[in-house]
Amino acid sequence: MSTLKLTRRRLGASVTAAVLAAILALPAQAEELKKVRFAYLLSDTLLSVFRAKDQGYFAAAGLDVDLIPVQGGPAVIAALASGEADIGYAAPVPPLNARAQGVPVKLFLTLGHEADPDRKYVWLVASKASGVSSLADVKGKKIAINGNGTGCELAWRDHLAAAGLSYDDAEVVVLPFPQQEAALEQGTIDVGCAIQPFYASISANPEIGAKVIARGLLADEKEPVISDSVIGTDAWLSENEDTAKAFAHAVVKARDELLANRALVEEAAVTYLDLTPELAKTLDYSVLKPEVDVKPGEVQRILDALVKAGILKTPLKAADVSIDLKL
Amino acid sequence: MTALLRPVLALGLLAALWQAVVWAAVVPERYFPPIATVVQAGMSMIARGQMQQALFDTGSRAILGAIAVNLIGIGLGLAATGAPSLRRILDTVAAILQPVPPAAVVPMAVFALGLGWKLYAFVVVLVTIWPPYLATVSALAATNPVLLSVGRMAGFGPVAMLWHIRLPAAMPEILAGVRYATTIALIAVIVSEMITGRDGIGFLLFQKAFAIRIPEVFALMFAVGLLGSAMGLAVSAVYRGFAGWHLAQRGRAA
Amino acid sequence: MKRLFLHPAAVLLAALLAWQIVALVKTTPLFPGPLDVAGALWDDGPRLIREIGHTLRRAVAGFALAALTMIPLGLAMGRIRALGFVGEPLVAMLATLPPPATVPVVMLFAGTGDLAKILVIAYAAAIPLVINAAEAARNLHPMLGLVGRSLGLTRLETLRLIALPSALPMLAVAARMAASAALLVSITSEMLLSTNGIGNYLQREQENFRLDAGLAGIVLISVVGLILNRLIAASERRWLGWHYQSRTAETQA
Amino acid sequence: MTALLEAGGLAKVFPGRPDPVEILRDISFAVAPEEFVSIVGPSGCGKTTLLMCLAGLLPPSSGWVRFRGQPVTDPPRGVSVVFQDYSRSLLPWKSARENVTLGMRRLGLGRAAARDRAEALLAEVGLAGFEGHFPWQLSGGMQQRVAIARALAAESALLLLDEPLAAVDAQTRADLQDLLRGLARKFRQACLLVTHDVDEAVYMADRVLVLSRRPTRILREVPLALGAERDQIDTRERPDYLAARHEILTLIRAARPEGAGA
Repeated sequence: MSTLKLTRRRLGASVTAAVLAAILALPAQAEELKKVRFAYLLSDTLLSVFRAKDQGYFAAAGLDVDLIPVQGGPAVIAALASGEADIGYAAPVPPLNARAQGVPVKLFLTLGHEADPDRKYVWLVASKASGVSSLADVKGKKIAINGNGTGCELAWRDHLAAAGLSYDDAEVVVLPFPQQEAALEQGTIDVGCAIQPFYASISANPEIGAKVIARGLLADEKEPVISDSVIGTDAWLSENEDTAKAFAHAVVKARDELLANRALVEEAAVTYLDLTPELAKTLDYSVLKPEVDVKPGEVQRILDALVKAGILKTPLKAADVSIDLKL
Repeated sequence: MTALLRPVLALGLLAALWQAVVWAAVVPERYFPPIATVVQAGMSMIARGQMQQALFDTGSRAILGAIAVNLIGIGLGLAATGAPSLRRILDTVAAILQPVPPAAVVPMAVFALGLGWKLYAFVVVLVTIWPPYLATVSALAATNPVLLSVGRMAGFGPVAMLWHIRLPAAMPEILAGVRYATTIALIAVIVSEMITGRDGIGFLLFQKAFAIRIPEVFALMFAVGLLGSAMGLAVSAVYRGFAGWHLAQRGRAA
Repeated sequence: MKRLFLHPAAVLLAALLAWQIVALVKTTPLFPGPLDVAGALWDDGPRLIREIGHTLRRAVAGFALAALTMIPLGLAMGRIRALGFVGEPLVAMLATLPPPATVPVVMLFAGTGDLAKILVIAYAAAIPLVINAAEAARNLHPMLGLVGRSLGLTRLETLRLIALPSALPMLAVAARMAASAALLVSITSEMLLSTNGIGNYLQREQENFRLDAGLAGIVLISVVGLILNRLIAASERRWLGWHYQSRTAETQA
Repeated sequence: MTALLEAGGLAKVFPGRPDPVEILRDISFAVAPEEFVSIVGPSGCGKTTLLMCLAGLLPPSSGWVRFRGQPVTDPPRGVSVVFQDYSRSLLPWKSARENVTLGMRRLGLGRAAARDRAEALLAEVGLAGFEGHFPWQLSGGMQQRVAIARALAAESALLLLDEPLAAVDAQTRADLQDLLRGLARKFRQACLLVTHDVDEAVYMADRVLVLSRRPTRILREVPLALGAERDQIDTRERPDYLAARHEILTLIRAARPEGAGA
């Protein structure tokens, strides 16, 4: 009887010890890796981030990066503003727009630059049937953007202004990227706004007979222009600059590997973006600038373009909306 | 047996209609692929395990959500029937919220609720709670007066009257509300997943569209239809359990 | 006293007050208070009215299209066994497809203009109409069918003279659901592909982080929905008086 | 002999548009224990309203109802009603047995006892073997038998019968008339039968109250002495039966709204 009691007591003690150990182990583990919640919208430029996570580069840098897919740039900002994500990835327009409306977010990395003549991430493509062969022909035509306050809207406004037209001269239709190819082919829209991989698909479609009437976020890209941005809230950035740097280094490491090996890029595109191998072949994964920190001058160019285009009502200073990590 | 046969038949008919549209060649096949291609795409997603996983994720969310929201809706309906002032408040809230599309609220809800389960729950509750609530309230108010007299003659108090007479009599109408709510719970879950999901059918729909895998997008849409039909069958089973008398009575009348 | 306290208007007022207080405490543009929303409503008033006009026009067109085609179809499904046997599960399956998800498909056939949106709206409104019409026709009291036969009515006449009127109360319920679905989807379709309408307004203002304007749009939608609801209820009383009176008569007997 | 049920100055006015509708005006009468009273009147004279007031299901606008000397405000214990609309007065989600058990709730019987008693009562009304059937599986006459069994189940001293046989065929009707009378005598119950059928009213009752048209009053009280035992053929040929029938029919014809033949 007494032995049984003893055994039971001993059993109880060991179970308690095990539970305690488990509880104590939990925060210990969390302390090892810093949790970073990363809200993003799907983009081929993020292959480096996906790879950095998969290869354990983030973990090696002491980060536990949680990838949160979100639909659209404004939703990325919302995720940050609600505290549901620490950092996010979007085109530069939504965060700058948000900043202008008082949302405390800042750009701190960029994964891609555009510049004349070749390195571009946005294309304005007309179908052959539309009869549009230059920006001047857009007047009265149906043009597509993927959403308001996006890179596409900025691109349209800037290019049209450079061609002496106004945004209101065309009929703007909001159409998600995946739907634009069919719309072009069927004549529902005359000119689309495409990013990869849709641009490759549209170009390869003989029924459309695609004609690029403009390329790039801005009409004038003699100087490099940032085409995307990694952003964080002011509060998070002020306390986590080291984390931000560690994140950047891990991404750069993964990106360098991708840039060095084309096969790796295609493999990653199939794995992470679910592209078909054929579509993955069309992917252009080159970078203009190896650096990923944002320079005030680059940001200011976008800011000025946003004001000129009328998307921003009041001028902003680059120093107020971005952090140069000086990596 | 016929319960299973009919959806299969419907699916076949849908496939035939689909194929007829393909043959009519109104739209290039690339964007509206033949049914065989869609089936193939679905099979390949099954082979990769994607389809099952997505169906499980979305299905479990939708079923859990539907059960919870229907219970809450019926509970509120019961409470509102007992307390007229609560009913006035709830009816006002329903009238204000019902015309607002979830898609319009979600972007703002994200600011307030973030991207996690809270957002899902909010969207599902917002769009799904009113059918069971309104059905419960209206059905309880419309009990056949003769039955109420019978209950009073049997000496029922308000609670016994509710339990023995009003609730059973209201069951067919309440369950019709439940059926509707269950369908839109699935829709709400998919819409939430499309906006901010990392898994499930909604997310996959979005991802597949981004990867320009059009046949797989359509295969997913067919899968949604099947999942919805399965949930409909489940509700029918509940219906038979709680209001089988109504079905049998109707079957005899028809 | 208690009555006054629990009056919906009082509750609404209290909610607004609480909201305003939280908004004052939060002081972020991402949490606008009722006063901000009222301001936005005032500023954008004329534009909002114009936009909601587009929305309503398409909602009405889509609803009308659905009513004209789906009520006869539903009644036929309820009366003709074979049609119901295949039609019903087909409808049940289609009903689970969210209207927004049909947009890309509809777009393939109808472009991005008014027609596409009207078709999507009609699809959303069709579901409750066809389901309830079938249900009502099936629930038709067998006696009424016999009455039709004894009067020597043809199948079509029975449908028109007996099935349709006796299905009206249930169709009214369906119409109410379909009307709110039409408004809802009209707005949603504008958020997905549009150049105008209140949905487009909402989308644009939200994507530009003008949340007070977004909420102003939602308030307007609420009000319009409320008015629509009242209008339908009033016309129900007007046209279906016999149904409600027979119900009240029963209660009094 | 003290009255079982008493009504005094009973009146009922429904708020209506444009004018209020006066249904009952100043109705006073009493029913003694074990007495069978029939109430007849021209159609639409408010017979059902009167019965609902007596059962405590509808508050009168003025006047009073007493059962066993106690004022009736709610359905009192000891009163049962057989409703006119039998098809709708049975719970469609319960079997015949469960519907009858419903009538026994106030007796506080155990589950098994209630079940036995319900089956005995169903056998009594000729429904042995149909205990498990649902109402919609039974014919109209059978449904009405279930409703009667349910009313009997409460062991009430007073049965209020609202045109209980209006919708059954002639043969069933004759059977049920005898069944009702027999059971009432067997269980020593008083009955108040509302009917538009003068023959039925006379055949069943010890006393007939003839109502006027709306606003309804009692036109006349016709006492009968047809004996305790009734027979569908013999009783209906008795001179006093025929005389009472003639008197009541004449009254009712005069009271018809059109006043035809008066």
